[in-house]
This record gives sequence, C-alpha cells and structure tokens, in this order.
Amino acid sequence: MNNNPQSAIRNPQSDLLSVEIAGIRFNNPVLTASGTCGYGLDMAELIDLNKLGGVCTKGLSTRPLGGNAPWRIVETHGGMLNAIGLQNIGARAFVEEKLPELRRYDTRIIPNVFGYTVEEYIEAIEILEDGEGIDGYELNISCPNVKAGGESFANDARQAAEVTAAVKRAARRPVIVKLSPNVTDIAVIARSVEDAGADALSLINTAVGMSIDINTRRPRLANVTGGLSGPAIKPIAVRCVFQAFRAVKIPLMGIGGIATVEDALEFIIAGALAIQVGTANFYDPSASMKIIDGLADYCRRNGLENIGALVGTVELNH
Amino acid sequence: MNNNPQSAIRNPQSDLLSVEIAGIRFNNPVLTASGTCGYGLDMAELIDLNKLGGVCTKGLSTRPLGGNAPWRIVETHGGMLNAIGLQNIGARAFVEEKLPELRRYDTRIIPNVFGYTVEEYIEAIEILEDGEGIDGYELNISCPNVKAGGESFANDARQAAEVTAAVKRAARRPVIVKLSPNVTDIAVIARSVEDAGADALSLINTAVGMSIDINTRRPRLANVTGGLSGPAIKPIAVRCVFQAFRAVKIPLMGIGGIATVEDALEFIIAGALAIQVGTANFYDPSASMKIIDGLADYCRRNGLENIGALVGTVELNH
Amino acid sequence: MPGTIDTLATVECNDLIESVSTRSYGQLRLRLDRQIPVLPGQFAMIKPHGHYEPLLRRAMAYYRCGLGKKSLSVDFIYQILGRGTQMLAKLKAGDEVDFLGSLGNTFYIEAAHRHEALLVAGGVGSAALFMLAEELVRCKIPTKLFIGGAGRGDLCGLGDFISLLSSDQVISATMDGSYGEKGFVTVPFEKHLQSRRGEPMIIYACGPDPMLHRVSQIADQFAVPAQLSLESPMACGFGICVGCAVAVKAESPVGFIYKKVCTDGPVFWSNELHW
Amino acid sequence: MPGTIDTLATVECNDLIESVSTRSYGQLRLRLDRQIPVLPGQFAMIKPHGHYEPLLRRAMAYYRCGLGKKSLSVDFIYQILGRGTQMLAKLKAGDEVDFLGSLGNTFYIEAAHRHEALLVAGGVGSAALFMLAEELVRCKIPTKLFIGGAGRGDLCGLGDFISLLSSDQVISATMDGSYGEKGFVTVPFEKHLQSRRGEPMIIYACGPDPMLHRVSQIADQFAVPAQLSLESPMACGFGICVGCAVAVKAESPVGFIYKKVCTDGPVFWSNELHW
Ligand SMILES: Cc1cc2nc3c(=O)[nH]c(=O)nc-3n(C[C@H](O)[C@H](O)[C@H](O)COP(=O)(O)OP(=O)(O)OC[C@H]3O[C@@H](n4cnc5c(N)ncnc54)[C@H](O)[C@@H]3O)c2cc1C
Ligand SMILES: Cc1cc2nc3c(=O)[nH]c(=O)nc-3n(C[C@H](O)[C@H](O)[C@H](O)COP(=O)(O)OP(=O)(O)OC[C@H]3O[C@@H](n4cnc5c(N)ncnc54)[C@H](O)[C@@H]3O)c2cc1C
Ligand SMILES: Cc1cc2nc3c(=O)[nH]c(=O)nc-3n(C[C@H](O)[C@H](O)[C@H](O)COP(=O)(O)O)c2cc1C
Ligand SMILES: Cc1cc2nc3c(=O)[nH]c(=O)nc-3n(C[C@H](O)[C@H](O)[C@H](O)COP(=O)(O)O)c2cc1C
Ligand code: FES
Ligand code: FES
Repeated sequence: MNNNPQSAIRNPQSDLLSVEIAGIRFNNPVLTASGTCGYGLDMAELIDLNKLGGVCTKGLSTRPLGGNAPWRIVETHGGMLNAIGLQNIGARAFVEEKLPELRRYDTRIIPNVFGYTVEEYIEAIEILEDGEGIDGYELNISCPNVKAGGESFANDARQAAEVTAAVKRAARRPVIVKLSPNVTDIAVIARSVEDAGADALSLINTAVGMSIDINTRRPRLANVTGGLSGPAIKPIAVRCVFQAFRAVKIPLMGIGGIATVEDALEFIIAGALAIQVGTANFYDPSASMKIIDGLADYCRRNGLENIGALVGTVELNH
Repeated sequence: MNNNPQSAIRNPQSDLLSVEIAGIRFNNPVLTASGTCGYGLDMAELIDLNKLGGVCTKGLSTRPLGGNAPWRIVETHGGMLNAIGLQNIGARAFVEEKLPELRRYDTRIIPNVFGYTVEEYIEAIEILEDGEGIDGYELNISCPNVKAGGESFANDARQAAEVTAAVKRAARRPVIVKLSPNVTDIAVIARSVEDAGADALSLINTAVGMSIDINTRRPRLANVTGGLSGPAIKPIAVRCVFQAFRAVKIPLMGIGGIATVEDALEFIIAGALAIQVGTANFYDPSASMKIIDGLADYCRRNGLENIGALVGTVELNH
Repeated sequence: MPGTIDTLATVECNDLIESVSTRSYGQLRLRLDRQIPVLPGQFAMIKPHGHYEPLLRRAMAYYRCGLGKKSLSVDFIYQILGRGTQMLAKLKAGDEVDFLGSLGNTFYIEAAHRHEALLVAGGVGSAALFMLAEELVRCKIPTKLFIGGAGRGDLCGLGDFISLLSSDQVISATMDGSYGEKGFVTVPFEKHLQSRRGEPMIIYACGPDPMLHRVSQIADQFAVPAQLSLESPMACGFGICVGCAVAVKAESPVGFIYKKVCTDGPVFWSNELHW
Repeated sequence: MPGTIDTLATVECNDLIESVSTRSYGQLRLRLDRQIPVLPGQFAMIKPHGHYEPLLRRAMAYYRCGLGKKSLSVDFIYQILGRGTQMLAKLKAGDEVDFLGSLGNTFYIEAAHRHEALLVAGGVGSAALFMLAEELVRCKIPTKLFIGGAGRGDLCGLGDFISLLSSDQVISATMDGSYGEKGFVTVPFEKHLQSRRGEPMIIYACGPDPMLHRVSQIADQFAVPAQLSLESPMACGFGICVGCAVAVKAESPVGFIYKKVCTDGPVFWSNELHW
C-alpha cells in the first residue's frame, strides 16, 4: 500500500466518482465517519488515505476532553454501543499537531465539531478557521444543550436551527450538519437546519441504546446509555436519508452500518451524494477502500459517467 | 409436547414466575408479541400454550383488513423489516372463530387492538367486550391517526393520551398501551399515557426502517418503509424500558429482540415486569418455552421467591 | 400443520455442485433421527445451528428423501445467493442444522390420473419437482419434464430426472444454448401442448416468477390445469408472520385476498392466483 | 503501529483443551503467509472469516509463534465465553480467519537484566506470558511463574511453562485446591517476595483485574517494579475507536488521563495506573 503522502497520484477513478458537496470537491464519495477513524492519521498504516474521499475527524471541542470512564463500548447483535464521551485533543491541538501531517494526503479534511453551548461551537470553529487545509466542518449537534435544559440540540428543530445559523455566521468554510435519528420526525429537523443555512446534512448519528450486565445488574457502559451503531441500524439510517432527501434540497451524506459497496449503493439510491463508513472501520479496516473500488466498478458496469447520476433514484411506483 | 388444552396442569413454576399486571394474573411473565404468533392457536403445534404466560394476538380492527401487497418482509442484519399492513380477520371473527378454542388453554389472552380513528378503537373494543375469556387489551397506538393528519397516535403525547382515555372509558377490562420507539422522548409519551389512565405499558413496537434493492432500485417492501424488529433493536428497547420505568408507576412489559433468557433478564432488570417474545418466534419457535424454564432456573439459583423481586433492580452507582 | 417438528438435524453430506455455470449450487443431505411425513412439494425451514446470523431460517424444498431404520434423510438443492445460502454452503458432514418441517401443502397428484403430467422447472425450482416426478412414476402416470436454466450447469438435478424418466421424456432449454434448445423452457413446453392439444394433460411447475407467469398463460390458453409451486420471502414458514402473502382471487372489494404461501401453499392452482 | 497487517490467516489446528474444569478452553494455531514481528505481550484481533456475527474481532494475546520458510505460525489460547470465542471454537483446520496484527506494545524486558523475573498469571492470562518467559530464558534471566486458576484445568499452558522453566520454578495455586496451593495465587507470590525482600526483582503479570490489582498492591508494598498486561473491551485494536480506555496517572484536574489499552498498552507499569 502506498502510504507516502507526497507520491499521491490523482486517482484515475475520480471522474467516475468525484462529487461536489457544499462546494467541496471530493475525489470520491466515501469518507470515514467521525469517531471511527481517529484524526485520520491513525488509519494511515492500514489504508491509503490518498484514495479516500475524505476524513471526518473525531469530534473536536474548544478544549481537550478526557471522555467517559470505562467501559465505553459494548458489542450488540449487529452493532455496538459506545459512550466514549467525546474524548478529544481539542481543536487547537488538532490544528497544530494533526493537521500539518494530515493535509499532506490528497483527501478532504472535515473536522467534526461539537459544544455544549452555542458559544462553544463558535469558539471551536474559530480555532479551526486558522487551520490550513480544512475543507469544511461537520457539526455534531447530538450534544446536550446545557443552557437549554440539557436536551440535545439535534432533538429540537428550533435549537438545531439556532446552532446551525450561529455557526454559519462564524464559519468561512462550508458547514455540514449531522442529524440524529432519535427524533419523531427527521424531515422537520432537516428542513429547519436547511432553512438555517446548512450547506449539507450528514445522517445518521447513533441511536440511543443501553445494555445491562445481568450478572452485576449494572449498565455495561459506565455512562449508562450509549449510541448504537453498525449494520443493526442500517435500515433506520436508509429510511432517514430517504425522508431527508424528500424534505430538503441540500446534499446529503449517508451514514449508518455501511460496510460494503452494496450498502453504499443503497444509501446513494436513497438520496445520499456521499457516504461515511463508521463502525465497519473497526472490524474491517479496508472497508472504505473496497467500497471505493466497488463503486467505480458499478459505474463502469452500468455505464454511469458519474456516481451522482444514481443519487435518489429509488423508484416508488410498483 | 402436551397440546391438549383440557389436560392443563397448573405449572409448578408459577409461584416463582407468576406476576400480576393491571390486575391480570399471569402464570409467568412471558408472552408472545402481537403479530408474531398469529392468534395464538397457530403456535399450538410447536409449543405448549398452557405453559405460556400469555398471548398478544395479531392486531385486531373493527373490520377484517387485507393487508399490504407483497413483499412484506425483508431480513436485515440482526433483524427484519415488516410491512404486513395489519392484515387481520377482524375483532368479530376473532371472538367467534378463534377465542372459543384459544380460551381452552391455561394462558392469558390479550387481544392487540388498533384503529385509524379513536372511534375505530372504541368500536373494536366494544366487539371484544363480548368475548369470553379475554383478560385485557393491548392498544397498538403506532397507527396513523387519519383524522389528525395521519401522524401516528404514538408519536404525539396528546393524541396518545386521547386514544388511551377514550378506550379506558369504553373497556371493562384492563388496558395496556403499546408505545413506539420512534419518538424524541419516550418518557413524555409514557407519562402522558399513564395520566390518561393506562393500566400498563408495553414497549417497544418496531422502529421505522427501509431497505432498497440495489438491482431494481425499488424499496424491497411494497409499502416502502416497514418496522424493524429483532435482536438489532434490543439495545434501543432496553433503553426505552429503562427510561419508562423511571417515568411512570404502572407496570411495564418489555419487547424488542428478546430471544433468550439472558435477554429476558436484561429487560426485567431494566424495569419490565413481563416480557414479550416477537421475531424470535419465527426463527426459534420454542424461544418462549426456553425463556420460561430459564427464568425459573434463575429464580431457584438466586434464591428469588418470585421473579418480581428483580424488576428494575439495575444499579446505577458505579 | 400436524406433524411439523422443530428439531436438530445432522449434515450427512454437503456437496458444492461442480458446474460450468456462473452460479453456484450445493446439495445438502440431512439426517433426522425421527421419521416425519415428507410429501412432494413440501419444504423445510433450515439454518446452521448455533450461528447468530442470518437470523431467519431459509425455506428449502425437499428434493428427495430416504428412510433409514429409525431415521430419515432428506436432500435439498440450493443456489448460493445471499447470506443464508452462503452459510449453508459452509456446512460440513456432522454439523448440526436447525430443522423445522415438514411444511406446506403438497401437489395434487390424484388429478393426474389418466392424464399426461407435464413438469416445468426453471433453475433451482426443479428441486421441488423431483419427489413429485418419483410419485408420478410410481403411479404409472406418463410424465415429461421441461427443464430450463441459464446454462447447462443450471439444470439442477438433470441427471436424476433423466435416470428416473428416461432421456426422451426430459426436454431441456438453456438461455445460452449450452444444452438442449436455446431460449426459454416455456417455448418447447408450449409447442408440446400445441402438438397434443385436446389430450388430457396436467401441468406442475416451479421456477422464477416470470416463468410461472408464462406457464400460467399457456395453461390458460390450452385450458390445461396447472399447479404452481411458489416462492415468497418467509420469516417463519408455519403461518404466524403473514409475511409470505400471495394474492388469490376472491370475492372482495379488490377482487382478491391474501393467502399464505407457507401454509396455504406453496402449491396453488394457477387459476386461483391473482397475478 | 508500523508493521501491522490486515490479512487472512489459515487455521492449522484448533484443539479444544480437555480439562476437568467447568470452563472450556481452546488452542488455536494460525498460519500467515507473511512474516511480521511478533513480540511478547502483543496481540492480534481475530475473527472467523466470512461470518457476519459477531461483528467485532476479538483481541487475543500471542501465546507462542513459530517461523516457517516464508510463513509464520502463531498460537493462541482462548477461554470459551461468549459469541466471539464460541465462534473461534468452531474453527477447523483449513478455515480462514481475519487477522489484524501485530498490535500493542511489548513487555520491557531490558528492565529484567540482573533481576529475578516473577511472572504472575491468572486463568487464561497466562497465555500472554509464555513468549515473555521464553524470551527471559533466552536472556538467561532467572524466571519464576506463579500461576493460578479456579482448578487444575484452568492453569492454561502449565505443561509448556514447566517444560520451559522446570517444575520447581512454577508455583501453582487453585481455588478448589485441585492442584498446587489452595487459594489465590497472590498468596504464594507475596510469600516469595517476603522471603526475598531486598533482592532485585521485577514482576510481569496478566490475569483478571482483581488479581492485577492485588499484584499491584504487593508490588507497591515491596517496592518492586511491575508490568501488567491489561484487558479492556476493544472494538478496533489499533487506536481509532478510543473504546479501550484505561486511567493513567497524569497532571490533570482529575489526576489522570485516559490512555488506550490497544496502542499505549496492553502492557503498563503498575505505578502508572490510576486504579
Ligand atoms: C417454499 C420455498 C421453497 C424454496 N426452495 C428452495 C430450494 O429448493 N432451493 C433454493 O435454492 N431456494 C429455495 N427457496 C428460496 C430460499 O428460501 C431463499 O429465499 C433463497 O435461497 C435466497 O436466500 P439467501 O439466504 O441466499 O439470500 P438472502 O439475500 O440472504 O435472502 C434474504 C431474505 O430474503 C428472502 N428471499 C430472497 N430472495 C427470495 C426469493 N426470490 N423468494 C423468496 N424469498 C427470498 C430469504 O428467504 C431471506 O429471508 C425456496 C423458497 C420457498 C419460499
Ligand atoms: C489485549 C487483550 C488480549 C487478550 N488475550 C486473550 C487471550 O489470550 N485469551 C482469551 O481467552 N481472551 C483474551 N482476551 C479477551 C478476549 O478478547 C475477549 O474479550 C474474551 O474472549 C470474551 O470474548 P467473547 O466473544 O467470548 O465474549 P462476548 O461476551 O461475546 O464478548 C462481548 C464483547 O465484550 C468484550 N469483552 C467481554 N469480556 C471482556 C473482558 N473481560 N475484557 C475485555 N473485553 C471483554 C469482547 O471483546 C466483545 O467485544 C484478550 C483481551 C485483550 C484486550
Ligand atoms: C466509537 C464511536 C465514536 C463516535 N464518535 C463520534 C463523534 O465524535 N462525533 C460524531 O458526530 N459522531 C460520532 N460517532 C458516530 C459515527 O460517526 C456514525 O454517525 C455512527 O456510528 C453511525 O455509523 P456506523 O453505523 O457506520 O458506525 C461515533 C461512533 C462510534 C461507533
Ligand atoms: C411480522 C410482525 C408483525 C407485527 N404485527 C404487530 C401488530 O399487529 N400489532 C402490534 O402492536 N405490534 C406488531 N408487531 C410488533 C411486535 O409485537 C413487537 O413489538 C416488535 O416486533 C419488537 O419485538 P421483537 O424484536 O421481539 O420482534 C409486529 C412485528 C412483526 C415482526
Ligand atoms: S412465512 Fe410466516 S406466515 Fe408464511
Ligand atoms: S480498541 Fe479501539 S482504540 Fe483501542
């Protein structure tokens, strides 16, 4: 595997696979999802970062965070629960320590950003604005809004819009807002965030779940509840992408249980212009590479000039 | 297996396992979930109905319903999507054709009831009130409320309360209200339904999902979206039971991906006084029988006089 | 379904069928330590024991069965497609399999007396017809098989059918022309009906939906009764999920009602079906 | 982790260890057709290839390794507990395994020069210490093993350790008294430290958390340095999920920070850890 950033050759598949989202040009529509690839560099030994469409970093906050006590993860049937607690090195350290190395690769860099107040989001964005080589931001709005009673920003259309609008005012770069599936109607949240100026949406974040150790009668996660990810949630994620595609005009990134090219195609047909590989990175580190090759094959076999032609082509009339 | 209803011998495990919910005495806390055991009788060849705590029937409506076009089911990782479309023989036919046979078994009979308006719920209940041997009702409120714009009763605290209160006025027998996980805050709905007079809650119904055939680019389900069930949703269901247990005082029935005694114990520790076996009936028809034996073993091994002592005993302080 | 059991069966052998086809097939023999009725057209729901994924058992038509002293062996032919059949392909002799059977109704063989029986098989659908063919031969009913597939390697069970019926009673067709006539099996089948027009015949068919649809049209056209063995996605196989719905003509506002392929079928009269 | 590869390995053998214990163990040998560094204390993430469930690979400490011409064989000892190890137990010679390795750091062996090395193993934790013992012997460092378990059958690798170290350097303890001393292995271990108080010693331990905690206290008490090999639930094993956190003393408002067992460990100095 060619891991030398300098020798990055422009990917010959990029005409078939290149997509533009929120003004960002991706060599291909396959990214690694936030929290499942560290700061990108951590995957460089196992995959060719130059081949990857983009990297969404682990969620970054203004200041470094220590994260939750262990246990932080539990495997479940077809998925896993995590309660990492948003441990991260902080936006400043990312810019100073990780970015210079990461930007030597030919891949788009999308820091994932979060805060517990609107101000914290803005502060983190402001730090990142200094970073060279960043292509856009992904806002993780699934955090409790501590000022508004601790309910998640993502669960309330008004709060989701508020943080989106504030970040849009502060950010030079495109802003992708990441939605949570833990809501009664994802279309309502999607529209509200679009109206507030989001350049694109990514969905879905994890579904809230819980696991109890029947021997100790304690929650398996120190944090009690955690986020469910992996193939188990794929049908929920496909449905969310499908509903959001019908609700908004801005482009979508599909996330949730994607592990194979077939999974990726399903999301694209449902309405996603790009996809992110999350939990699959853990059990099949080269999943993203295989998906990229598979998508190019698919385009060739089906005579598509660009994968974009497939987006949202699900046919409903039987 | 002894399938002769007449020869039903009182289960020696019933002191360990008998539970009372909403005034209904169950020989044990294991029921088969609505839509996953037909009208109960359909399982009689494979399991001993006399041993089962209770049977929740396929959802019954005032008039018979034909259901959705095929395909109606799709397997997913760790689960399945269904869009049966609430096909059923109607409340009247249930009372006349199924109930006389079913009530010969020593098991509690809980018809699951639904409608597209509050009036339809009432009408179905009124028909069932004539049926002898019915122990209580389970209200499936995950149906679109056609009068109120087609949003599901279960997704709105006010509408969920309205249908609950109306049915409570109409029904002589106890009413268990079945909640949907497709909401932002299940505690809010649970409290609202409790306040409206529900005798117990059962949760969860399926999570809305979708699957697309990438070859035809059509949804695999004729109905486009469907309900996700099976082990994949277990962590979501455990979380919902845990949250509802903290929100209300009425007893809970836990449902969602239960296939083994360990699963059942997890729900009981989270707060469920009874559990329902759903999708597992399809791939392991004797799952409910094994769970009943396993729960009795557990009580004996741990010196519990009754399984009720375990309900909601999850310990949170680490 | 009286007599249905849920038990563990043991793999006696599981051979991947060497073929020139781009598709892959396997033939699986299971041993049950009990004897249960096994009728032509019936099926079982099977899954490798102790595996967590895929969750659901797969419906497989009985291909053949053999009685031991106190045991029973049943054969299946499966096409390796998705997760379920990939897992079946990994089974080795001695492995255990979750077995639920026998399920479903059976072909109506009485109707074939004093008729010529025409069997139409597409792809792995032939698996559901072999026991039927054996029974027809036993009843001394003249029997012809029309068997089609993508290529030579997709004519499942061809050798067994030829041994049973003799080669002049087996008419083959392949899409690539690698064996028999080139094209759809329904073409030689239709020609045969044409040439025997008016003689007493009965049709039994199993295969992909489009083939069954065409068989049904031809049967209509020549006014020959036809029994079709259907497939449909199944979660349970024994009547409790109502997932396997098929539209059957009935007096109802829409002109049909849904029946269950697993318990009302899998065998239906073609003129019952609301296509 | 430079040199980490994600590849398919082939099962050479997989033997369920016959034992009198109520627990079950297996010993698995995988063949890789490449050679990679394999250091004492390191581990690999493995999973039967082509199986959909469980999803995540399982971390397994290298027990032993052998170099072929161009190949490498690695042995693991696993205790059959949940879904992952149940699946490992089904592997047969010739099956393929997803293999990600080598992962993690290694024991600091240099520190043992001119010391007596005391190895403390609990249950299947002994698997992580055998290559270390081999290396210590190679470096001619006097090495003693304290090995404990529920019963005789839970002293994993006992025979191999005895052959390597000689039986008088292996001190056993079992909870049921079926072999060696009755009780916790930390009791004879503590006695030994007491009797050699002041002499240069170093401790290497692997086992269940309570055992490691006790070893750590004893090491503190006698001011002997100790390296502990930790376990923690792992999703990835190579540093990207941050699931495997362990609290390590540091200047921070809470007095510790979280490090990753998979890449910062699995071997830690006991006095680094914030228990
Ligand atoms: C009565 C009956 C008898 C059958 N007999 C045979 C047989 O003898 N040999 C054989 O190879 N196959 C047979 N099948 C089909 C078989 O049950 C599986 O559907 C098929 O093998 C695909 O399963 P899979 O696990 O490989 O694919 P997957 O893609 O993993 O299947 C996913 C799910 O969809 C269902 N499914 C997928 N395609 C179909 C389809 N076309 N029709 C119905 N369900 C589908 C599967 O059962 C499963 O639940 C029969 C089906 C029925 C209903
Ligand atoms: C560095 C390292 C080396 C290891 N070496 C060995 C070894 O040589 N032999 C051996 O038998 N086991 C070893 N383990 C433990 C092994 O990885 C599994 O955790 C254990 O076998 C249980 O897995 P299971 O599939 O049987 O159980 P399951 O119940 O199916 O496991 C469920 C999940 O929890 C995790 N898990 C469960 N219990 C533990 C635990 N006590 N500690 C950490 N994670 C847990 C599993 O990895 C899995 O993700 C090691 C673990 C680590 C971190
Ligand atoms: C261990 C772990 C950590 C995660 N951390 C973050 C995070 O920091 N920010 C974020 O927006 N999403 C985070 N996610 C969510 C993923 O980015 C993704 O949305 C989710 O896991 C669903 O995709 P998957 O099923 O492919 O994993 C995390 C997920 C996992 C499993
Ligand atoms: C095929 C199928 C049909 C169902 N029909 C109904 C129904 O009619 N009424 C209802 O309240 N729930 C229905 N359910 C939901 C189940 O009762 C149960 O709440 C859900 O499947 C989650 O449990 P499980 O994961 O154990 O299946 C149905 C589920 C399935 C899979
Ligand atoms: S497969 Fe379940 S009813 Fe037919
Ligand atoms: S196991 Fe994933 S970071 Fe350690």
